Amino acid sequence: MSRIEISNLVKMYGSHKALHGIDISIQPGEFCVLVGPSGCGKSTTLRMVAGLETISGGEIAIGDRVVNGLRPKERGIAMVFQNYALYPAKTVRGNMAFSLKLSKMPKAEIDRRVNEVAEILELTPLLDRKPAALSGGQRQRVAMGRAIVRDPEVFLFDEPLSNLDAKLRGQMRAEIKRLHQRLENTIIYVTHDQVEAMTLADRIVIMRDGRIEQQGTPDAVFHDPDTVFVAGFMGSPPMNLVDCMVTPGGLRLGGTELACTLPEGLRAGDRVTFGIRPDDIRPAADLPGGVPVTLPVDLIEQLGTEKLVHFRAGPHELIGKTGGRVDLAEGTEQRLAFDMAHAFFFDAETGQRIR
Amino acid sequence: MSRIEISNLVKMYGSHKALHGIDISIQPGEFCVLVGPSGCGKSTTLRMVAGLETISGGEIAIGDRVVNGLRPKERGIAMVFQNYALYPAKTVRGNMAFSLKLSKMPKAEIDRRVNEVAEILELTPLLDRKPAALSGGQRQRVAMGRAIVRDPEVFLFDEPLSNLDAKLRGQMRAEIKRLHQRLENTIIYVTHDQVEAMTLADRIVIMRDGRIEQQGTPDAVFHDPDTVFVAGFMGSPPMNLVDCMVTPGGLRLGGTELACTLPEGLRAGDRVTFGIRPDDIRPAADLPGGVPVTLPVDLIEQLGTEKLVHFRAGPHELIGKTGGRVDLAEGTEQRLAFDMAHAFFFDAETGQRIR
Amino acid sequence: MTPSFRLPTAAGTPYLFLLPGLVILGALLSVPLYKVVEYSLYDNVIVERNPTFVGLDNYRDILGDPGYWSAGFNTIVFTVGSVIGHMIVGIGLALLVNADIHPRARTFFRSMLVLPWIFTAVVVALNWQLLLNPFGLLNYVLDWLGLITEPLDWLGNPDLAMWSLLVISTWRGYPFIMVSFLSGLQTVPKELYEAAEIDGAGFWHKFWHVTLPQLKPVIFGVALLDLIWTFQLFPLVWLTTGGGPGRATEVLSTLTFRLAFVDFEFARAATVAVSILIISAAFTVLYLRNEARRL
Amino acid sequence: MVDEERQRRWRQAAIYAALALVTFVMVFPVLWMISVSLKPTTETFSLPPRLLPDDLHWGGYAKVLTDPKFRTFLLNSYLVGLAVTGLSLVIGTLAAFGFSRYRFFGDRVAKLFVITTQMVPTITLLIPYFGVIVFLGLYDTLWGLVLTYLTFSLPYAIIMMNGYLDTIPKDFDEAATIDGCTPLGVLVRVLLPVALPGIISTAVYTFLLAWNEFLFALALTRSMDMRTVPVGISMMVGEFGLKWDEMMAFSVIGSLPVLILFMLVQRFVVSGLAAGGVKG
Amino acid sequence: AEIEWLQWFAAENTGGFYEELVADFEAQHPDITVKLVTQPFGKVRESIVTDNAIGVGSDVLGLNMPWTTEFLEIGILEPLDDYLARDDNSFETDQLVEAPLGKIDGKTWMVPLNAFPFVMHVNMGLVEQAGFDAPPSSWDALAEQAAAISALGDGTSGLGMPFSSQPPSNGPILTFLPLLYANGGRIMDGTTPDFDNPKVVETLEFLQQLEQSGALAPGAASRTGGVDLEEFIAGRTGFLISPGVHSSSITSRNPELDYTLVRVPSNGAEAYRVHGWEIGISADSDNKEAAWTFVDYLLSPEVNARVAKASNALPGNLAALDTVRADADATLVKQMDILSGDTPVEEMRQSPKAAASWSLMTEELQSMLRGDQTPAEAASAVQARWMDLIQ
Ligand SMILES: Nc1ncnc2c1ncn2[C@@H]1O[C@H](COP(=O)(O)OP(=O)(O)OP(=O)(O)O)[C@@H](O)[C@H]1O
Ligand SMILES: Nc1ncnc2c1ncn2[C@@H]1O[C@H](COP(=O)(O)OP(=O)(O)OP(=O)(O)O)[C@@H](O)[C@H]1O
Ligand SMILES: [Mg+2]
Ligand SMILES: [Mg+2]
Repeated sequence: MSRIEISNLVKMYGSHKALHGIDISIQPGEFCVLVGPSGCGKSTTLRMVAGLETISGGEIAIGDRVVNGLRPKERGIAMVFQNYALYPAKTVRGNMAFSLKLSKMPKAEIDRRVNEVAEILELTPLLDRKPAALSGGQRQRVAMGRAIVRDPEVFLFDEPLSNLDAKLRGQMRAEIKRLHQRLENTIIYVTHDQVEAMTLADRIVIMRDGRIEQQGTPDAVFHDPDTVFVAGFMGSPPMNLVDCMVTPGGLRLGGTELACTLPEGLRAGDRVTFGIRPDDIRPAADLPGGVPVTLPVDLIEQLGTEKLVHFRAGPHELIGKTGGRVDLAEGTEQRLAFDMAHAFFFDAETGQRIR
Repeated sequence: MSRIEISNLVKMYGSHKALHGIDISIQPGEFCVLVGPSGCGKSTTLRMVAGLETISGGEIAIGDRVVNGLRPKERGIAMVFQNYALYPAKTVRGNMAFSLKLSKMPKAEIDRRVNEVAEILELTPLLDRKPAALSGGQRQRVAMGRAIVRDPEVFLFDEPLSNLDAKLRGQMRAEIKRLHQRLENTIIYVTHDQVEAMTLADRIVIMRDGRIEQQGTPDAVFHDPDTVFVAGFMGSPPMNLVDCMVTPGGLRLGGTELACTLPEGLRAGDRVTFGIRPDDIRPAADLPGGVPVTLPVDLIEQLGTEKLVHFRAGPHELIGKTGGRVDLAEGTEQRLAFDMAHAFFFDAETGQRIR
Repeated sequence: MTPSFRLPTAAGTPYLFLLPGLVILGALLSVPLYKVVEYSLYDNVIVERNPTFVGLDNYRDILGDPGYWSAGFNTIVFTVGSVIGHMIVGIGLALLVNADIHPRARTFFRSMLVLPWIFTAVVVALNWQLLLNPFGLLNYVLDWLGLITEPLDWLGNPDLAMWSLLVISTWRGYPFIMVSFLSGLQTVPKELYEAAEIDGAGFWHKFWHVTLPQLKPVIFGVALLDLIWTFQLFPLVWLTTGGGPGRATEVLSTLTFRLAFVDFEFARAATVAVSILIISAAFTVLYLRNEARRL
Repeated sequence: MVDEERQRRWRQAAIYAALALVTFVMVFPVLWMISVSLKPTTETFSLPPRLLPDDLHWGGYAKVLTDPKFRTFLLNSYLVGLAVTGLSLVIGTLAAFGFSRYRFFGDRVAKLFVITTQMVPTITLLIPYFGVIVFLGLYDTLWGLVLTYLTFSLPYAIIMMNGYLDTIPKDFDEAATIDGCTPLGVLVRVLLPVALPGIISTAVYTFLLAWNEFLFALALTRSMDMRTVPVGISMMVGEFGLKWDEMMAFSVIGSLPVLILFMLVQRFVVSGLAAGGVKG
Repeated sequence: AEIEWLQWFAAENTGGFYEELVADFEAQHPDITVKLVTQPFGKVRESIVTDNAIGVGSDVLGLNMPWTTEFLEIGILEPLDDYLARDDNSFETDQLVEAPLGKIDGKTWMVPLNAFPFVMHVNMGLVEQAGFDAPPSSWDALAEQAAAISALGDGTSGLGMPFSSQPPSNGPILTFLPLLYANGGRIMDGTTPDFDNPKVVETLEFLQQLEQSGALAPGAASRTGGVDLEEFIAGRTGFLISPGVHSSSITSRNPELDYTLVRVPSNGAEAYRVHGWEIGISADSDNKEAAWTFVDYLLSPEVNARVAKASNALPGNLAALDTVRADADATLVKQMDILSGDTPVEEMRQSPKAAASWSLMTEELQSMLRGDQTPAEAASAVQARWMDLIQ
């Protein structure tokens, strides 16, 4: 349970600036999730906290200590690597027990912990295999186990669940959440899965191109995005984002006129980016209070209990949702309703939210 | 566009039997997805089709040829590896162009193809980097690109999207689907993400411990599972599966009585596994026709537009769904409705569906 | 894989790792190295108790000596030929012996193929003299096959001697490359071969596009060392041909030895040695350059 | 099924055939040595050449096996070889790790120095080096030889181990560092097991270097008790002729343990030791 | 005092003879211990020089005459005149084999332990097979018989010329010089090389004639002294010019051989090349007294006789000759007989840069036998390069 204070963190790879001054302040016991598209600098940030990358600028404090100069093992952290980094010559048990052995824990205690964690991660039958004889997902779980077994002050996770199957991923997600509730360690968790981010985080930090785009609680980030990027990034399927022209009565979307009230300050003729989540585009019957529109169906994706329906609106594509058992055919026209109460508007140029 | 016929495929790793006789028959142009929990043998099956693992028993035919003895390059396939396997010494361009160069394609044509695919995968600015200087997701995309660029008869994908962020994953998913619609190649696609499986597949093959549990269209598999395993595996969050006692008027679930009609042949006192999807457990107000129950709320997971609500029913936990903006508090009692029209019953011992 | 990773440098750490090695090398070799350079600047060292300083005179003499240049030329032929021979045979055999065959057979073949390495140079030289002499086995076999009518004097004919020497040197030197390369092969991830196989790569393509790039550090290291060693390889040449016939196989190292211990011209010998040092240094700089590019 | 099996068989057969052929060619000179060791010296030069004489002549072996001097030579060679191997592996690997895993001030110069020490022909170093060993009081001791060979083998060990370590992804270092390893711990506990094939080939090289060296072995020792196998062998090249049978017998006998040693260690040079550790 | 004796003799004679000898000496002189430092023959010359350079030279040195001048230049050797002049020596100086004692720079530098005269070994079997009933004694006969033996085919040849460049690359002094001396020629004029004289050219021409008539074994340029001997032992060369001491190897290793030895065929002169194992004392020795005591011991007639017998050689102290002869084997007796009237010659000891000089002789002779130059050209080439060398 330590506070983590990251201030003005900069990372240079040669002349390439990978991080442009990041500030994050994580409370003791807080579960902080870094999300962002591939290459935005999540892993880099995490690795700098871990002490695996040198710090080109700024400061990182864990607890009350500035750790810039400290070795990883002096920082009281455990980490799960994005690419496993299992010791190939050791068995699964050896991999998990390694750090405990290094800390001179009694053998019996090591065994107890390893067995316990192996149980949680369904690794028990694999304990004596070497990494080469494991499947991808199994390796990922060993990497998880190696960190969990240490029970440190601060946990660093780099996409720990990305190779698990859906069921196990759900289980592990809940497991990590419970673990956190029980141990109350401070956690920094990198993922690109915004479901994970939403469900796990106390604080979500959304990064983009080495900068922080927005940070806050999952609710705040999801329901009140500051920028078009955040709006588009959080939520799956992503929010529909369309460049529109403001008309006197509302918006022109493709060929269609969408009657609605707009934030003050927008005038007819302005270009805005209009955003609406697929959940807020429904068959007209499902959404009695919505703004009705009729659009042709382009593509249907069956998710099981729901279907994603891709509509064509002039040059744009919009995604809506229907129940999984609703019958729809590709190519037909469909009467829809837009829930404009949950629509968002962004400056078409800067991407800033217009409220 | 080739038929793939897998019959009675067996794989031994030493004395460990990883595959116990798999039969899959894939039509020309069909998109076949293998899903299953980690370690169930998906990758192994795929690698045997690719010719990377020897075949311990059974037969694989691609088109009209039995390919058991053929080398990978003679099989007319391209493959995306679960762990990338990029050539570290080549640039991204070099990685993508390699197979084309080997097939002696003219340079201009190679360039055209590579650039085109790079464009699709948003790799254009990275073409001259080496894999070591790419982020995880970027590498995965290069691996994808390397296969796509070849435009083969049969595509083999081993969890190609597992390292992409949600947004890109969604995009790529749609991209692969369109690609398939356009090129009509036969595809075998391994994933543990059942959303991918549902959206992409023409045929889903669900594997477990080296055996096929069920195969069929996404709809069939999702809405009409044969076994409790399939029911539990498909769908996220997974179907609630609870061991219950049959009562004269329905089921006893924890302490609660659930009035419902059961399949014939079930008698009071029988033990069954009762299955119901979270989507079919809703606040009573949302589901007027459902069977009403009142349960305490245990945990809430915010997904954004929806919330997963964990209820406690005696010793069991049940997950239901509410809209993302519904207010609920952990610890309170909640009036719910079960949509028993979509409930499933399985033999508590064998796991077979009882219809 | 983040190549930028360096273990956090608590300033002195890397030096601590290097210390024992550098101390031993420094303590034992810096004085001799210095001495050799010093000798080359004096006249008649060792023979005279108080040699006179002559500056670069020895260098002028050496550079003006056609014997030096022809030895230099032979050295290049011998070195380049040997290294190529070692590499081709060594790498080829490493690949062959890395094949997926029964482990016992593998052990057997690997062990047999290192045999040329475990005999001392005297024995190697004498044995090859036996095999190559005009009444030796090789001539006998060639004659039996009808390939020659007259026995060939492999080591005594100026046109053949260098080739014979190259064969011997290749035979003697390939196991080193083979073993080093074989070890390197084990570190190449299997997935890369699989990917290449799917991409349609045959044996050569896999070798060229996966194995070689992956083993570049190992190959460069081995090749550099082999080059440096062969460049100054002494016992094998000296014991097999003694630089002859005439001076047909005289290389810089045998010239050095001849100057030192046959002619007792230690100063000139040191001068030739320094010239070898300078040439080897050029190789090394090339190597380090290449390595710098890799990092 | 049948086809595949047949094809596999053919491929195996072809590999075996190629291996057998190549091995025969490469090993032939050694067979010839054995042949010479089993012939009375009169037959060494007999025509037509024969691989095996009518009566095997064990005289060379008998002589070599009964004379205690040869046992001393062998023992010395093994002692020196093993000591040099052990020391160069330890010291060389440490330095290689420094070079492989750190950038620091002077790294290039240090490396250049290491390589430079290999570049002067040993024959010219002989005299000044001899002086150093005498100065250190190591003249005519096995330690003198060990130290000497160390100076030859260390640069090799450093450069080669550096090469092998460079092929191991840095991810392992990171994981181990987080797990609480010191840098030395990273090397010993994590990298070395992965680098085992490299270690073995370095060990083989180092051992053989010490095993085969002759010039210094001769110059730096003078008692019979301190002499090594190559010196012993060269003693058989006399002013008035050469004891072919004894010389070859001694070479063969001396090399047998080396061969067995190699067979034992080479099993650790197995495929895929580093497999499965990281993805990508 | 402890003294070291650096030599190669003990390596030639592995029966432990020299260890016994030393033990006997130590028993007689309890105050002196002698450490045998045995080097292979091919390395002794280098060892003496390197040891000396570092200051760890041995006290008593086993020597070869050709090294004398070279070692004098470096100052390795102690002049022995004062020691020889003592009257408590166990031997008479004028009883010693003369060649090694000859003064250079006005001093004597070494004493002979034993002596090996050069003879010609003959495979009588081949001679008879070729249709002759006696070994040759003149050059003409040699040429005729050698050519005839070569003509027998089956890998036999008349005479070997070991002109390989492989170290020690000393073929010319093993075979060419004995022939030259038997022709009455010399290659030195005092301490100056004189290689291009007519006698030398004549001898070279003889070699060339042998080569052209096919009398010589093929591959002279890669033939080492060792191979030359082995081929003879194997019964495939008719004649071998080499030290008489080889006779014991020949008879012991191939008892089947119909063997005899004769004086090197003469072209008029009755002179033979002599070679031996010599002893000197190191100039840097701290125990010269003890060293001399040991040398004195080695030269005493009884000990010297033992040494000579052990090597099947002639004793360095001629006073031991009769003792040696008493139970010498037939071949040794024969050597004594055939050489008794002839003049022993050893020139290399006066030669500056002896080792370098014979290796350039080797090179030029190879070239001549290949037909790249005439005997006269070869002679002047050697002379020129030799003079160049000693500048
Ligand atoms: N060693 C390196 N040298 C140069 N650039 C690098 C290096 N490592 C990472 N980068 C670059 O820095 C940026 C941030 O990389 P980082 O690994 O932090 O991304 P990420 O957010 O973790 O992405 P992903 O979700 O794909 O893992 C990327 O543009 C990447 O290409
Ligand atoms: N080389 C091997 N040696 C021994 N067992 C192996 C080997 N490779 C895989 N296995 C085992 O075979 C089974 C199937 O592995 P496979 O890689 O096919 O799983 P998967 O379904 O792809 O799992 P994941 O989703 O985790 O990648 C696993 O239990 C695995 O441990
Ligand atoms: Mg990352
Ligand atoms: Mg897999």
